[in-house]
Amino acid sequence: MTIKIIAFGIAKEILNQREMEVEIHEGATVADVRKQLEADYPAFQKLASLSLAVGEEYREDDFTITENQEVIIIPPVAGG
Amino acid sequence: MTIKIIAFGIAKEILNQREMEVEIHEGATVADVRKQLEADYPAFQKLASLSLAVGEEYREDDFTITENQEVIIIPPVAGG
Amino acid sequence: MKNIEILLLENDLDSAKAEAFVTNDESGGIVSFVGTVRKFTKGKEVIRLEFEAYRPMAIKEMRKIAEHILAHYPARRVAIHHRVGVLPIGGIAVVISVSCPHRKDAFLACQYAIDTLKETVPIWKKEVFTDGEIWVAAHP
Amino acid sequence: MKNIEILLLENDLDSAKAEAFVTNDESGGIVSFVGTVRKFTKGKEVIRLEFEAYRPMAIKEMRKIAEHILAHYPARRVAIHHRVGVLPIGGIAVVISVSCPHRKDAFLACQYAIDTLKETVPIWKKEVFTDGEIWVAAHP
Repeated sequence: MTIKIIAFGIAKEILNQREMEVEIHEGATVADVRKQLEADYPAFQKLASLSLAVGEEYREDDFTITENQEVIIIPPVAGG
Repeated sequence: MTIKIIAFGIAKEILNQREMEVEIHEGATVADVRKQLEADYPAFQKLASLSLAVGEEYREDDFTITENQEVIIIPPVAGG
Repeated sequence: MKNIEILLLENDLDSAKAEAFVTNDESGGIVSFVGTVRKFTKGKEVIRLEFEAYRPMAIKEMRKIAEHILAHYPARRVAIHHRVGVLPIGGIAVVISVSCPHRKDAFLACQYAIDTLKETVPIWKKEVFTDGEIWVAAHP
Repeated sequence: MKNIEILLLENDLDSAKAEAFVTNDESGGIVSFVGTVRKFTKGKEVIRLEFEAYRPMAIKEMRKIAEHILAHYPARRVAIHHRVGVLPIGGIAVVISVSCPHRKDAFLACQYAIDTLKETVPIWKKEVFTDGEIWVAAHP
Protein backbone atom coordinates (compact mmCIF):
# COMPACT_ATOMS: atom_id res chain seq x y z
CA MET A 1 0.00 0.00 0.00
CA THR A 2 0.99 3.65 -0.37
CA ILE A 3 1.24 6.04 2.54
CA LYS A 4 2.10 9.72 2.59
CA ILE A 5 5.00 10.92 4.72
CA ILE A 6 5.25 14.54 5.90
CA ALA A 7 8.49 15.62 7.52
CA PHE A 8 9.50 18.51 9.78
CA GLY A 9 12.70 19.91 11.20
CA ILE A 10 15.75 17.76 10.68
CA ALA A 11 13.55 14.97 9.24
CA LYS A 12 12.71 17.19 6.29
CA GLU A 13 16.43 17.76 5.71
CA ILE A 14 17.20 14.05 5.94
CA LEU A 15 14.50 13.28 3.34
CA ASN A 16 15.45 16.42 1.42
CA GLN A 17 11.77 17.09 0.94
CA ARG A 18 8.68 18.00 2.95
CA GLU A 19 6.41 15.27 1.59
CA MET A 20 6.90 11.91 -0.09
CA GLU A 21 5.04 8.71 -0.79
CA VAL A 22 6.26 5.40 0.59
CA GLU A 23 5.34 1.86 -0.36
CA ILE A 24 4.87 -0.46 2.60
CA HIS A 25 3.12 -3.78 3.26
CA GLU A 26 -0.58 -3.93 4.18
CA GLY A 27 -1.17 -3.75 7.92
CA ALA A 28 2.11 -1.97 8.61
CA THR A 29 2.41 -0.44 12.03
CA VAL A 30 4.14 2.72 13.27
CA ALA A 31 7.10 0.49 14.20
CA ASP A 32 7.26 -0.89 10.66
CA VAL A 33 7.22 2.57 9.09
CA ARG A 34 9.95 3.78 11.42
CA LYS A 35 12.05 0.68 10.66
CA GLN A 36 11.69 1.25 6.92
CA LEU A 37 12.59 4.95 7.23
CA GLU A 38 15.66 4.10 9.30
CA ALA A 39 16.71 1.49 6.74
CA ASP A 40 16.23 3.82 3.75
CA TYR A 41 17.72 6.88 5.50
CA PRO A 42 20.28 5.78 8.10
CA ALA A 43 20.56 9.36 9.39
CA PHE A 44 17.28 8.75 11.22
CA GLN A 45 19.04 6.16 13.39
CA LYS A 46 21.23 8.86 14.84
CA LEU A 47 18.40 11.02 16.16
CA ALA A 48 17.64 11.16 19.87
CA SER A 49 14.09 10.03 19.09
CA LEU A 50 11.77 9.55 16.15
CA SER A 51 8.04 9.76 16.78
CA LEU A 52 5.27 9.36 14.26
CA ALA A 53 1.89 11.06 14.32
CA VAL A 54 -1.30 10.18 12.50
CA GLY A 55 -4.44 12.30 12.69
CA GLU A 56 -2.60 14.97 14.67
CA GLU A 57 -1.82 12.57 17.52
CA TYR A 58 1.34 10.80 18.53
CA ARG A 59 0.92 7.06 17.85
CA GLU A 60 2.42 4.10 19.66
CA ASP A 61 4.53 1.45 17.91
CA ASP A 62 1.61 -0.96 17.50
CA PHE A 63 -0.70 1.56 15.82
CA THR A 64 -1.73 0.25 12.39
CA ILE A 65 -1.42 2.51 9.36
CA THR A 66 -3.98 2.28 6.58
CA GLU A 67 -3.79 2.95 2.84
CA ASN A 68 -3.25 6.63 1.88
CA GLN A 69 -2.94 7.71 5.49
CA GLU A 70 -0.71 10.71 6.26
CA VAL A 71 2.12 9.89 8.62
CA ILE A 72 3.96 12.82 10.18
CA ILE A 73 7.61 12.33 11.07
CA ILE A 74 8.40 14.07 14.35
CA PRO A 75 12.09 14.26 15.21
CA PRO A 76 13.05 15.55 18.69
CA VAL A 77 11.02 18.68 19.40
CA ALA A 78 12.60 21.86 20.75
CA GLY A 79 9.98 24.49 21.35
CA GLY A 80 10.27 27.30 23.87
CA MET B 1 14.91 60.64 76.93
CA THR B 2 12.78 61.57 73.93
CA ILE B 3 12.51 59.39 70.84
CA LYS B 4 10.58 59.97 67.66
CA ILE B 5 8.04 57.41 66.54
CA ILE B 6 6.95 57.14 62.89
CA ALA B 7 4.01 54.90 62.12
CA PHE B 8 2.71 53.22 58.97
CA GLY B 9 -0.34 51.26 57.96
CA ILE B 10 -2.62 50.27 60.80
CA ALA B 11 -0.06 51.59 63.30
CA LYS B 12 -0.67 55.11 62.04
CA GLU B 13 -4.41 54.61 62.54
CA ILE B 14 -3.89 53.27 66.06
CA LEU B 15 -1.78 56.30 66.99
CA ASN B 16 -4.07 58.53 64.94
CA GLN B 17 -0.97 60.30 63.64
CA ARG B 18 2.03 59.62 61.44
CA GLU B 19 4.68 60.90 63.86
CA MET B 20 4.87 61.47 67.57
CA GLU B 21 7.41 61.92 70.33
CA VAL B 22 7.62 59.46 73.18
CA GLU B 23 9.33 59.76 76.54
CA ILE B 24 11.17 56.63 77.61
CA HIS B 25 13.95 55.76 80.06
CA GLU B 26 17.61 56.03 79.07
CA GLY B 27 18.98 52.83 77.58
CA ALA B 28 15.56 51.62 76.46
CA THR B 29 15.61 48.72 74.01
CA VAL B 30 13.33 47.83 71.13
CA ALA B 31 11.51 45.51 73.53
CA ASP B 32 10.97 48.38 75.98
CA VAL B 33 9.58 50.67 73.30
CA ARG B 34 7.23 47.98 72.08
CA LYS B 35 6.05 47.27 75.63
CA GLN B 36 5.35 50.95 76.24
CA LEU B 37 3.46 51.30 72.95
CA GLU B 38 1.37 48.23 73.77
CA ALA B 39 0.62 49.62 77.21
CA ASP B 40 -0.36 53.06 75.95
CA TYR B 41 -2.26 51.76 72.91
CA PRO B 42 -3.70 48.30 73.67
CA ALA B 43 -4.76 47.90 70.00
CA PHE B 44 -1.11 47.10 69.26
CA GLN B 45 -1.44 43.93 71.34
CA LYS B 46 -3.98 42.56 68.88
CA LEU B 47 -1.70 42.76 65.84
CA ALA B 48 -0.20 39.64 64.33
CA SER B 49 3.25 41.17 64.81
CA LEU B 50 4.85 44.48 65.68
CA SER B 51 8.39 45.11 64.44
CA LEU B 52 10.48 48.17 64.97
CA ALA B 53 13.09 49.60 62.64
CA VAL B 54 15.89 52.05 63.31
CA GLY B 55 18.15 53.38 60.59
CA GLU B 56 16.09 51.63 57.91
CA GLU B 57 16.78 48.18 59.38
CA TYR B 58 14.64 45.82 61.39
CA ARG B 59 16.03 45.67 64.95
CA GLU B 60 15.95 42.80 67.42
CA ASP B 61 14.42 43.13 70.88
CA ASP B 62 17.75 43.82 72.57
CA PHE B 63 18.73 46.70 70.28
CA THR B 64 19.30 49.84 72.35
CA ILE B 65 17.62 53.07 71.32
CA THR B 66 19.40 56.39 71.83
CA GLU B 67 18.15 59.93 72.45
CA ASN B 68 16.30 61.52 69.52
CA GLN B 69 16.52 58.38 67.42
CA GLU B 70 13.72 57.73 64.95
CA VAL B 71 11.91 54.47 65.57
CA ILE B 72 9.66 53.19 62.80
CA ILE B 73 6.66 51.11 63.83
CA ILE B 74 6.15 48.30 61.35
CA PRO B 75 2.89 46.40 61.73
CA PRO B 76 2.42 43.21 59.64
CA VAL B 77 3.48 43.95 56.10
CA ALA B 78 1.37 42.97 53.09
CA GLY B 79 3.11 43.90 49.88
CA GLY B 80 2.59 42.17 46.57
CA MET C 1 -12.58 27.47 25.89
CA LYS C 2 -12.66 31.06 27.02
CA ASN C 3 -10.09 30.46 29.76
CA ILE C 4 -7.45 29.28 27.30
CA GLU C 5 -5.61 31.30 24.68
CA ILE C 6 -3.29 29.40 22.34
CA LEU C 7 -1.41 31.36 19.69
CA LEU C 8 1.23 30.33 17.18
CA LEU C 9 2.41 33.56 15.64
CA GLU C 10 4.64 34.75 12.82
CA ASN C 11 5.09 38.16 14.43
CA ASP C 12 6.67 39.33 17.69
CA LEU C 13 5.27 38.09 20.97
CA ASP C 14 4.23 40.49 23.71
CA SER C 15 4.14 39.06 27.22
CA ALA C 16 1.79 41.83 28.36
CA LYS C 17 -0.87 40.38 26.06
CA ALA C 18 -0.62 36.94 27.62
CA GLU C 19 -0.75 38.46 31.09
CA ALA C 20 -3.72 40.63 30.15
CA PHE C 21 -5.57 37.55 28.91
CA VAL C 22 -5.08 35.59 32.13
CA THR C 23 -5.83 38.53 34.44
CA ASN C 24 -9.19 38.06 36.07
CA ASP C 25 -11.05 39.19 39.15
CA GLU C 26 -10.58 35.92 41.01
CA SER C 27 -6.83 35.57 40.61
CA GLY C 28 -4.26 37.40 42.64
CA GLY C 29 -1.21 35.76 41.16
CA ILE C 30 0.04 35.49 37.60
CA VAL C 31 3.23 33.63 36.79
CA SER C 32 4.75 33.97 33.34
CA PHE C 33 7.58 32.22 31.60
CA VAL C 34 9.24 34.10 28.75
CA GLY C 35 11.73 32.18 26.65
CA THR C 36 14.19 34.34 24.77
CA VAL C 37 16.92 33.63 22.26
CA ARG C 38 20.30 33.31 23.91
CA LYS C 39 23.40 34.63 22.20
CA PHE C 40 25.61 31.72 23.18
CA THR C 41 24.96 28.01 23.19
CA LYS C 42 27.79 25.91 24.53
CA GLY C 43 30.19 28.74 23.80
CA LYS C 44 29.16 29.18 20.19
CA GLU C 45 27.67 32.46 19.03
CA VAL C 46 24.16 32.23 17.65
CA ILE C 47 23.22 34.60 14.80
CA ARG C 48 19.53 33.76 14.72
CA LEU C 49 17.01 31.05 15.47
CA GLU C 50 14.50 29.51 13.11
CA PHE C 51 11.34 27.91 14.47
CA GLU C 52 9.28 25.50 12.45
CA ALA C 53 5.99 24.02 13.63
CA TYR C 54 3.59 21.34 12.53
CA ARG C 55 0.85 23.87 13.07
CA PRO C 56 -2.39 21.95 13.68
CA MET C 57 -0.76 19.46 16.03
CA ALA C 58 1.36 22.09 17.79
CA ILE C 59 -1.78 24.05 18.60
CA LYS C 60 -3.53 20.86 19.70
CA GLU C 61 -0.67 19.85 21.99
CA MET C 62 -0.42 23.34 23.49
CA ARG C 63 -4.15 23.23 24.13
CA LYS C 64 -3.75 19.86 25.88
CA ILE C 65 -1.20 21.43 28.22
CA ALA C 66 -3.55 24.29 29.04
CA GLU C 67 -6.49 21.93 29.57
CA HIS C 68 -4.38 19.74 31.84
CA ILE C 69 -3.52 22.79 33.94
CA LEU C 70 -7.14 23.89 34.29
CA ALA C 71 -8.10 20.33 35.25
CA HIS C 72 -5.27 19.56 37.66
CA TYR C 73 -4.26 22.89 39.21
CA PRO C 74 -6.42 25.54 40.86
CA ALA C 75 -5.80 27.75 37.85
CA ARG C 76 -8.25 30.20 36.29
CA ARG C 77 -6.72 31.00 32.91
CA VAL C 78 -3.80 29.92 30.76
CA ALA C 79 -2.19 31.64 27.77
CA ILE C 80 0.45 29.92 25.64
CA HIS C 81 1.89 32.01 22.82
CA HIS C 82 4.63 30.56 20.64
CA ARG C 83 6.56 32.15 17.84
CA VAL C 84 7.43 30.55 14.50
CA GLY C 85 9.80 31.82 11.84
CA VAL C 86 13.10 33.63 12.21
CA LEU C 87 14.11 35.20 15.55
CA PRO C 88 17.07 37.43 16.35
CA ILE C 89 19.07 37.30 19.61
CA GLY C 90 16.89 38.48 22.48
CA GLY C 91 13.70 37.73 20.55
CA ILE C 92 10.82 36.11 22.45
CA ALA C 93 10.21 32.49 21.44
CA VAL C 94 7.47 31.64 23.91
CA VAL C 95 5.29 33.25 26.54
CA ILE C 96 3.27 31.20 29.00
CA SER C 97 1.07 32.90 31.59
CA VAL C 98 -1.03 31.21 34.25
CA SER C 99 -3.33 32.88 36.75
CA CYS C 100 -4.36 31.31 40.03
CA PRO C 101 -5.98 32.54 43.22
CA HIS C 102 -2.77 31.54 45.03
CA ARG C 103 0.68 32.16 43.72
CA LYS C 104 2.27 28.85 44.62
CA ASP C 105 -0.09 27.03 42.28
CA ALA C 106 0.68 29.51 39.51
CA PHE C 107 4.42 28.81 39.78
CA LEU C 108 3.87 25.04 39.66
CA ALA C 109 1.41 25.21 36.78
CA CYS C 110 3.58 27.53 34.68
CA GLN C 111 6.61 25.31 35.20
CA TYR C 112 4.56 22.26 34.23
CA ALA C 113 3.52 24.07 31.06
CA ILE C 114 6.98 24.98 29.80
CA ASP C 115 8.49 21.61 30.82
CA THR C 116 5.75 19.76 28.95
CA LEU C 117 5.80 22.09 25.95
CA LYS C 118 9.46 21.29 25.42
CA GLU C 119 8.67 17.56 25.44
CA THR C 120 5.46 17.25 23.48
CA VAL C 121 4.73 20.21 21.19
CA PRO C 122 5.86 19.61 17.59
CA ILE C 123 7.96 22.72 17.17
CA TRP C 124 11.56 22.58 16.00
CA LYS C 125 14.35 25.03 16.53
CA LYS C 126 17.38 25.54 14.32
CA GLU C 127 20.30 27.51 15.71
CA VAL C 128 22.23 29.33 13.02
CA PHE C 129 25.88 30.10 13.83
CA THR C 130 28.46 32.01 11.85
CA ASP C 131 29.89 28.69 10.69
CA GLY C 132 26.92 26.38 10.37
CA GLU C 133 23.61 25.43 11.85
CA ILE C 134 22.10 22.79 14.11
CA TRP C 135 18.63 21.44 14.87
CA VAL C 136 18.42 21.75 18.64
CA ALA C 137 18.06 18.49 20.61
CA ALA C 138 17.96 16.41 17.44
CA HIS C 139 20.92 14.24 18.38
CA PRO C 140 21.72 12.57 21.72
CA MET D 1 24.04 47.52 40.56
CA LYS D 2 23.29 47.33 36.88
CA ASN D 3 21.74 43.87 37.16
CA ILE D 4 19.10 45.02 39.63
CA GLU D 5 16.18 47.35 39.03
CA ILE D 6 14.07 48.31 42.05
CA LEU D 7 11.12 50.64 41.53
CA LEU D 8 8.43 51.87 43.87
CA LEU D 9 5.98 53.70 41.66
CA GLU D 10 2.91 55.89 41.98
CA ASN D 11 1.81 55.09 38.44
CA ASP D 12 0.74 51.90 36.67
CA LEU D 13 3.17 49.02 36.44
CA ASP D 14 4.02 47.40 33.12
CA SER D 15 5.34 43.86 33.30
CA ALA D 16 6.92 44.21 29.86
CA LYS D 17 9.30 46.79 31.31
CA ALA D 18 10.50 44.45 34.05
CA GLU D 19 10.94 41.68 31.50
CA ALA D 20 12.78 43.98 29.12
CA PHE D 21 15.17 44.97 31.93
CA VAL D 22 16.08 41.38 32.80
CA THR D 23 16.37 40.20 29.20
CA ASN D 24 20.00 39.62 28.32
CA ASP D 25 22.05 37.64 25.86
CA GLU D 26 23.05 34.98 28.37
CA SER D 27 19.63 34.12 29.70
CA GLY D 28 17.16 31.88 27.95
CA GLY D 29 14.53 31.91 30.66
CA ILE D 30 12.65 34.73 32.33
CA VAL D 31 10.09 34.04 35.02
CA SER D 32 7.80 36.81 36.16
CA PHE D 33 5.33 37.11 38.97
CA VAL D 34 2.57 39.66 38.53
CA GLY D 35 0.35 40.34 41.54
CA THR D 36 -3.01 41.84 40.71
CA VAL D 37 -5.89 43.12 42.79
CA ARG D 38 -8.53 40.47 43.32
CA LYS D 39 -12.19 41.40 43.33
CA PHE D 40 -13.11 39.10 46.17
CA THR D 41 -11.35 38.38 49.45
CA LYS D 42 -13.04 35.77 51.60
CA GLY D 43 -16.29 36.37 49.77
CA LYS D 44 -16.29 40.13 50.30
CA GLU D 45 -16.20 42.45 47.30
CA VAL D 46 -13.21 44.76 47.16
CA ILE D 47 -13.74 48.23 45.68
CA ARG D 48 -10.08 49.24 45.64
CA LEU D 49 -6.74 48.70 47.32
CA GLU D 50 -4.51 51.28 48.93
CA PHE D 51 -0.79 50.63 49.25
CA GLU D 52 1.39 52.54 51.65
CA ALA D 53 5.15 52.11 51.88
CA TYR D 54 7.94 53.22 54.14
CA ARG D 55 9.80 54.21 51.03
CA PRO D 56 13.53 54.17 51.87
CA MET D 57 13.34 50.91 53.77
CA ALA D 58 10.98 49.28 51.27
CA ILE D 59 13.45 49.98 48.50
CA LYS D 60 16.32 48.74 50.68
CA GLU D 61 14.51 45.49 51.54
CA MET D 62 13.56 44.89 47.91
CA ARG D 63 17.18 45.43 46.95
CA LYS D 64 18.26 42.87 49.59
CA ILE D 65 15.98 40.32 47.97
CA ALA D 66 17.45 41.00 44.54
CA GLU D 67 21.00 40.85 45.87
CA HIS D 68 20.26 37.58 47.64
CA ILE D 69 19.01 36.13 44.37
CA LEU D 70 22.09 37.20 42.41
CA ALA D 71 24.31 35.75 45.16
CA HIS D 72 22.48 32.46 45.72
CA TYR D 73 20.88 31.55 42.40
CA PRO D 74 22.45 31.34 38.95
CA ALA D 75 20.48 34.46 38.03
CA ARG D 76 21.63 37.25 35.73
CA ARG D 77 19.18 40.08 36.41
CA VAL D 78 16.34 40.87 38.77
CA ALA D 79 13.63 43.53 38.51
CA ILE D 80 11.23 44.24 41.36
CA HIS D 81 8.61 46.89 40.68
CA HIS D 82 6.02 47.69 43.33
CA ARG D 83 3.09 50.05 43.20
CA VAL D 84 2.02 52.45 45.92
CA GLY D 85 -1.18 54.47 46.14
CA VAL D 86 -4.71 53.54 45.10
CA LEU D 87 -5.34 50.55 42.83
CA PRO D 88 -8.57 49.43 41.19
CA ILE D 89 -9.64 45.79 40.74
CA GLY D 90 -7.32 44.11 38.24
CA GLY D 91 -4.57 46.68 38.82
CA ILE D 92 -0.99 45.45 39.06
CA ALA D 93 0.46 45.70 42.58
CA VAL D 94 3.82 44.08 41.95
CA VAL D 95 5.95 42.73 39.11
CA ILE D 96 9.02 40.59 39.76
CA SER D 97 11.12 39.30 36.87
CA VAL D 98 14.19 37.11 37.08
CA SER D 99 16.36 35.93 34.21
CA CYS D 100 18.57 32.85 34.37
CA PRO D 101 20.39 30.72 31.85
CA HIS D 102 18.15 27.81 32.91
CA ARG D 103 14.48 28.11 33.56
CA LYS D 104 14.24 25.98 36.68
CA ASP D 105 16.45 28.42 38.58
CA ALA D 106 14.34 31.33 37.35
CA PHE D 107 11.17 29.74 38.77
CA LEU D 108 12.83 29.12 42.15
CA ALA D 109 14.38 32.58 42.36
CA CYS D 110 11.18 34.39 41.39
CA GLN D 111 9.18 32.43 43.95
CA TYR D 112 11.79 33.21 46.60
CA ALA D 113 11.45 36.90 45.72
CA ILE D 114 7.69 37.18 46.06
CA ASP D 115 7.58 34.97 49.17
CA THR D 116 10.24 37.09 50.85
CA LEU D 117 8.78 40.40 49.68
CA LYS D 118 5.52 39.56 51.41
CA GLU D 119 7.41 38.87 54.65
CA THR D 120 10.03 41.60 54.83
CA VAL D 121 9.25 44.63 52.68
CA PRO D 122 7.55 47.44 54.63
CA ILE D 123 4.56 47.94 52.39
CA TRP D 124 1.01 47.84 53.70
CA LYS D 125 -2.20 47.10 51.91
CA LYS D 126 -5.66 48.30 52.84
CA GLU D 127 -8.63 46.59 51.24
CA VAL D 128 -11.59 48.91 50.88
CA PHE D 129 -15.00 47.22 50.75
CA THR D 130 -18.45 48.69 50.20
CA ASP D 131 -19.02 48.50 53.95
CA GLY D 132 -15.64 49.15 55.51
CA GLU D 133 -11.94 48.61 55.15
CA ILE D 134 -9.22 46.38 56.51
CA TRP D 135 -5.43 46.41 56.73
CA VAL D 136 -4.44 43.09 55.18
CA ALA D 137 -2.68 40.60 57.48
CA ALA D 138 -2.68 43.04 60.40
CA HIS D 139 -4.51 40.71 62.76
CA PRO D 140 -3.94 37.01 63.40
